[in-house]
Amino acid sequence: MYDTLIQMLDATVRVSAPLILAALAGLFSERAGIVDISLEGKILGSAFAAAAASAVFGSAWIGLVFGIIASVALALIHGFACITHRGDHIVSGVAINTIVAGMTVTLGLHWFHLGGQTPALSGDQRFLAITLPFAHAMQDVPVIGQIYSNLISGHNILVYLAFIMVPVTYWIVYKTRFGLRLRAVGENPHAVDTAGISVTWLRYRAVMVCGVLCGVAGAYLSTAHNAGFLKNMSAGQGYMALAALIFGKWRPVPVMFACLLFGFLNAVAVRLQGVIIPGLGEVPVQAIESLPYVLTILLLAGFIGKAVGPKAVGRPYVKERA
Amino acid sequence: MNQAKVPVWVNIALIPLLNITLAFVISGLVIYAIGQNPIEAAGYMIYGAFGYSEGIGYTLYYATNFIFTGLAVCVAFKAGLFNIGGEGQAYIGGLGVGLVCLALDHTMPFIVIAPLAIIGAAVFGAAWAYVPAYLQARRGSHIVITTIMFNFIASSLMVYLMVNWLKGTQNMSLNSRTFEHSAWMPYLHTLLSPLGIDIGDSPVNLSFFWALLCCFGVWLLVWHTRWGYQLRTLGTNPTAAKYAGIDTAKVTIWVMMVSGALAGFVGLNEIMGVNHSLLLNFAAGYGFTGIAVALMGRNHPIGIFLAAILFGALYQGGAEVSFDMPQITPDIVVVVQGLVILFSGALEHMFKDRIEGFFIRRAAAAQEK
Amino acid sequence: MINTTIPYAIELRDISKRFGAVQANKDICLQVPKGSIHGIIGENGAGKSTLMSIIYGFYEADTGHIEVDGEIVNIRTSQDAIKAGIGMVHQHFMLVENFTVLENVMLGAEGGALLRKGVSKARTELKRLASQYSLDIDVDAIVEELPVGLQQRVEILKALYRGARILILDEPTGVLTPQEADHLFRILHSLKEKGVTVLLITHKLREILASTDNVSVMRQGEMVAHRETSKTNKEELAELMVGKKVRLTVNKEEAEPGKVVLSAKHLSQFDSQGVKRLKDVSLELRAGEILGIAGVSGNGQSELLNVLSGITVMSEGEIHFAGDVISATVPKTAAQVRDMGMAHVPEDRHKMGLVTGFEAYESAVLGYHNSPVYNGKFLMNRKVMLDECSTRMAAWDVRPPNPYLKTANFSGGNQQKIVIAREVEQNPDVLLIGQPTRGVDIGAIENIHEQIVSLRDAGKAILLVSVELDEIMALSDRILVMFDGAVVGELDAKDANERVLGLMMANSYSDDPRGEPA
Amino acid sequence: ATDKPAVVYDQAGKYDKSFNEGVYNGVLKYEKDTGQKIREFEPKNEAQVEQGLRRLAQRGYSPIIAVGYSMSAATEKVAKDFPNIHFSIIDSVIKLPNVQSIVFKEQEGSFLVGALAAMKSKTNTVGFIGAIDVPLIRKFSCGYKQGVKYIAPKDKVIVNFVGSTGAAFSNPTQGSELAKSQFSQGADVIFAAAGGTGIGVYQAAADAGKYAIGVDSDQNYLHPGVMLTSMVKRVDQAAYNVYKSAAAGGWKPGVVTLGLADNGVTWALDKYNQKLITPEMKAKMKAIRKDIIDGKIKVHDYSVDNSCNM
Ligand SMILES: Nc1ncnc2c1ncn2[C@@H]1O[C@H](COP(=O)(O)OP(=O)(O)OP(=O)(O)O)[C@@H](O)[C@H]1O
Ligand SMILES: Nc1ncnc2c1ncn2[C@@H]1O[C@H](COP(=O)(O)OP(=O)(O)OP(=O)(O)O)[C@@H](O)[C@H]1O
Ligand SMILES: [Mg+2]
Ligand SMILES: [Mg+2]
Repeated sequence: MYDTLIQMLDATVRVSAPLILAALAGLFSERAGIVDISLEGKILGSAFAAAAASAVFGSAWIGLVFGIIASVALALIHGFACITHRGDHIVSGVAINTIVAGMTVTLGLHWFHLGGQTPALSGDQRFLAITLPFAHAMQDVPVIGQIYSNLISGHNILVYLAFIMVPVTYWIVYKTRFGLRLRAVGENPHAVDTAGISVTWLRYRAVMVCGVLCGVAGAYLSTAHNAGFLKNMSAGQGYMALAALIFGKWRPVPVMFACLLFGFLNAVAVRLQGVIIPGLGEVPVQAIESLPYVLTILLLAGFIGKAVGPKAVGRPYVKERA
Repeated sequence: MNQAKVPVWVNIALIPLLNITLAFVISGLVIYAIGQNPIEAAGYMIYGAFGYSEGIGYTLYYATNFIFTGLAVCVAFKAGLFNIGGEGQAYIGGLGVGLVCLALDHTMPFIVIAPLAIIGAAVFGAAWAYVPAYLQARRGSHIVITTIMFNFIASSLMVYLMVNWLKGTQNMSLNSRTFEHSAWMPYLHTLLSPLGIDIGDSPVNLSFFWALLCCFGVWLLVWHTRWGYQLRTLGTNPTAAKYAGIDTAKVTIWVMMVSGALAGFVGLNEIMGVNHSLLLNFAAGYGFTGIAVALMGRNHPIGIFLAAILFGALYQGGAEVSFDMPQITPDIVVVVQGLVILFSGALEHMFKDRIEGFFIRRAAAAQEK
Repeated sequence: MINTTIPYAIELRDISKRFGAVQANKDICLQVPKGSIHGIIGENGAGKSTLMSIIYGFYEADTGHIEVDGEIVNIRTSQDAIKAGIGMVHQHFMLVENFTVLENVMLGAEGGALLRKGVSKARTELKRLASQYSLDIDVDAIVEELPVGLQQRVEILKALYRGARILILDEPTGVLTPQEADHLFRILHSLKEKGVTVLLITHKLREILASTDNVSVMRQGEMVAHRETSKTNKEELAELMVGKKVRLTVNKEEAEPGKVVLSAKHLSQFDSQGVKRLKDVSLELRAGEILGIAGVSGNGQSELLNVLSGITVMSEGEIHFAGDVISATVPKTAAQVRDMGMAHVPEDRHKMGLVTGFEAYESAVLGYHNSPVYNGKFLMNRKVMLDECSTRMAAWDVRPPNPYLKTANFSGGNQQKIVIAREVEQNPDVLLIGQPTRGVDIGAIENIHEQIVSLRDAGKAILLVSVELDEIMALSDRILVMFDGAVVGELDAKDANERVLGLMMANSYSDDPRGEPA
Repeated sequence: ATDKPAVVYDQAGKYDKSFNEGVYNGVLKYEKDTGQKIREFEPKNEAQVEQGLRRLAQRGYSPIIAVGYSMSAATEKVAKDFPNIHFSIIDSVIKLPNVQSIVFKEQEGSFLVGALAAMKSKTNTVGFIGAIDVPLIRKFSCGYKQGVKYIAPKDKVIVNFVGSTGAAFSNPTQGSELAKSQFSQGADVIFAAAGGTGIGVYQAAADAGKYAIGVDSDQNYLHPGVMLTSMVKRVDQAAYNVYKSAAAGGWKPGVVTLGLADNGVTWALDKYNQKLITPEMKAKMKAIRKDIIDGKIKVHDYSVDNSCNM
């Protein structure tokens, strides 16, 4: 039982890591007032670029760099549309998601002739699990031994990065000048502008940070959690990250917990498949699959209350007031 | 005030044309980059979408779906709600249509089935939107999250129902049995051929006219009824809505249900119009694309109709290109679609501000003289 | 008139600015001596705010240039303006509402990449400013929880914190009580003594005459006159502004109160945080009288209006109106209350009274959209709505009289006329009216006041909420004063004067003549 | 009819690493062998399936191979409209005079790999991961279970499905999570019938040092030493044969059922997994195969009664 729990939590950590990265990415963007439905596209684009570069150059780190570059480039397109040209944030996001979905496969086919996939990655082309010091030694210590050696140790570096990014994000958002301005520009860009700060440049920086984090999330998918790129492999994670962002009310720590919750519910659903409930017989697998979504909705309706986003989110900044 | 000085044709023709052109130029570069001839591709694309009656039929058939989902997004958006759940609502709406057809096709004529199927689509689509709407209105649950979740749940529900209850017996295929002809939405070509008009075999069917009717209906409903007045007030200024004594929760719920019903009509076109049986995955992203359609159409039925035709043409033209130029894979067509959304949707202001500014300045200069 | 050898604190030369087809500013020249308070007046839409926004670098002028201390400065962004020592308090506050005072003040002047160092510096500096100019404030309070008067104080602190030597205030007193306004002017004077130059936009000629050294008048985008304040008077300024003679007092007969049409008993209201905002308020409103509610804004007046009009449900108490009893257990919606014959001009036209995205004729039926007059069997009758709107626009002198124009594109004064016309023309038994002339120029004020009085004379009951004591005193027949959610005093209009009311509003008045300030 | 061969893949596309790709390989081989170009079409949605078939038929292509059960409704419709065109549909049965239906006895192949899994398993627990819980996949899992039980009646078979949307076929992340979950429950061999999702399953097996079984095409090469075998469904052969027989004028309508006997399904043994298979295992497999072909072992077909009661 305890073992199972540890394993489920372990799975939770693995599945949540990219969600956390992407949700924090969304946090930077939306705190600055830019709605980002293109998290999905950025993850996918970065997953492709990272896997492709890693396959070509033989290093996961180079892959990561390329993943980030690709994702930031997409973020800049989003910024160009939403910030510079006051375009609709959602339309821009849908556009980016669509372009990436097609472009990754097109380029993949063109470059690798593997039906849009990248070659399978191995060895240095991937981020492999890291065993933390004393993990083996601790193995047999009751309770915490398991937690340390099986749950905390044995993940790849990007997982640790994802979790470290939570306090880092908190610190940036609440303790730095950039964070103060970031929060301000999503609430009232006019106030930022009249304070002598460029709204445009500030928002661009925010979407670039968003791009970097999505880049890491994408690289995680294709070079850490998996070993190569497969078309549409982001499989809706960007949308789940967005949901987690709203769930966590645009605050770093609650957002992390929302991601962990999604990850955990997923792990639970995986375990529950095929379970036979006395009296009811086997629960249909589809019911189990929906469980995470249903539970999320119930939690949302029961406890979370109203989620109010940054006031100016989604609204293009025009100097004259509306 | 500004708009008054800009000739109408600039806004409705020149600027959209420039945007689309730019989208196609960039698409051309992409196609060129992978070693194909963009001019040839464009030729196939345009010919495929508009060049002959059957192609036009396909364009209209796709457009039908986009009109429904676009209107669904639009109605909710006008009330300040972002209905990202069109996909699931369309799916479940189709279930409603399918159930009506399966239940009645042996016993009832088309005249009876058609209105019941419309009601079925509307009721099921609306029901699927009701829960998120209720939770938003009464519990403050964010509608974006709940509708995303409901999309997933709809897929699971449909697989469950199809596999365990609705699957036809004949083979592995996950279709229900094929409906009797009484439950087929007539194709336009079958309707027109007795009149001696041959428009080729395309799936465009009566649902297209229902979509047009819905455009008109939405226009009336949103802009010309007090209910529409209330929802627009809610969408633009919720405080004013309270002041005006509008029951915002009630309006929210009803708006979402209308939105869900509209999305549900996709089922009419797909299930009753084309597939003639209940099956999986027929919603195929129409719900999501509806978001782009609605926003590109400026959330107005006429705009949505035009945007839907554009997307219908992209789908159909795209299929034709990959048919005739196999190196142009469907994925490239997806890229082209994305670029069109980007340039004529998200970057619509890129030329607009400059061009409008030019005309305003010219008008002002003329005035001064 | 002014010694030309001393450089001006700020000098504008031939500033022009065009928005699309609108020439908002045309060849504006202005000279403001150092260390003076300079007033700028003009009708709604005259171009005052635009001009100030240009000085502050928020808009860029099409032509012309700006000199500060005799030197041409190139102000293209607010940052340039701040560097040139210019600070601005905007008409609509530029505050991040869910930030603390401290965070708002620091925004843009954080003093380093990390906040920590800047925070302690800002605290000391704010303390110093607070004592120097008596600008006391709790720096850790969340801005949206502060009353407007204090929010404005934050704006001033923001400017001073950045070392502004030229301070622009755009309609600063629109939302203040007389005491708060007095306090503001005291602050402005002490700023002036420290050598700060103040540019002040206001619609209140009284304030111009009392506090400024010079005054400039704008009309339709142009500077039409400059005067030394000591050498002009209300009447002249009003005429310069509007271009015609303006009557500045309200003519009204003695009231003839009839029977009680509305009585509220022990109304209380808790907000969503559970704070009691309205405390046991009882009042009676008679036909043919204007009952004024005086009070510093944020003392329960808004809650009172909302409860009376059915927008929010009271937590305790009941209202007797039109033969019905409305209570927490038997509430009535705003729509029902309206049907029973109550009209309501809300305090905030942008947030409540109008839908700025609608065309004017649509905003003109807000709240009455269900009325059979505007509705056919299924559809709304646009023709009726348009015709009626045009008629009303003509009757109320709404400019431009175009029912198709977007509501947002009317100036504040004209928007207000649309709202008041809508409510008054319903011929209600009871009219609740909040801040009827906030931000409205004097020409329009005259019109609005006349309408309110004539409605009373027609036997209607009017509840007037205003923070303008002049307005309360000029219009009311009876005055209630609210403080901290409760009614703290009632006066006959004849007994009211500014001092008494002001003290009651601060809850420091006692009937005992010796114990004056409590 | 004139010989203008064509193929319409299903929506997973011809590079799905399993089923469609199998057909694609057959197409490639035929093109290479004969030098004749085969017209291919990849639809993006339901409507384009029918559109593609119809367009090919109009232009006189014949025979046209329709790949996958999801195309049966469309194929039936188009085939009725073009009685002179020959259609071959894979994985579905359509009773029309111009349609050839090619179905496979997946249960037999699955039985074989199930038996092998049971022989290899040291934990007496094996896993199955399917993309979506639909009858075709159940046919795989049912055969697999029978194979396992045949060798080791007490062995546990853990069955998981990926999801209910099309993404279930291309979600390696979820595939790897499901695999890890099964490993942690004791499984040491997993058979994945889940298209591209399988890639995640195999990777997880490689990372965990366990075994996986590929599907449709021979996937042993993906992870030598990890891939225990693949349940090969010779769609490539089937497609090749359709074109070849058509070229020779021997194309015939009706149902073609391909099982172990016809080498339509089989288990893959090649240089990549040689080392994993002991001679005894190999011999046993041979025997089982023979018994199935001879009818000594009856493998229950899920699709007969929509149940897996063995
Ligand atoms: N952002 C804008 N876009 C277009 N036109 C504008 C804009 N701002 C102002 N204008 C135009 O400039 C004119 C001057 O507006 P401004 O806001 O400066 O008036 P004001 O004198 O401040 O009025 P008020 O007394 O109501 O505050 C207006 O009549 C309007 O037509
Ligand atoms: N976006 C805009 N486009 C065109 N004109 C505008 C716009 N915004 C404001 N204006 C114009 O600016 C002028 C002043 O408007 P503004 O809202 O500043 O009035 P105001 O009296 O200052 O409002 P308030 O009293 O509510 O503060 C109006 O004449 C209006 O027509
Ligand atoms: Mg102004
Ligand atoms: Mg004003």
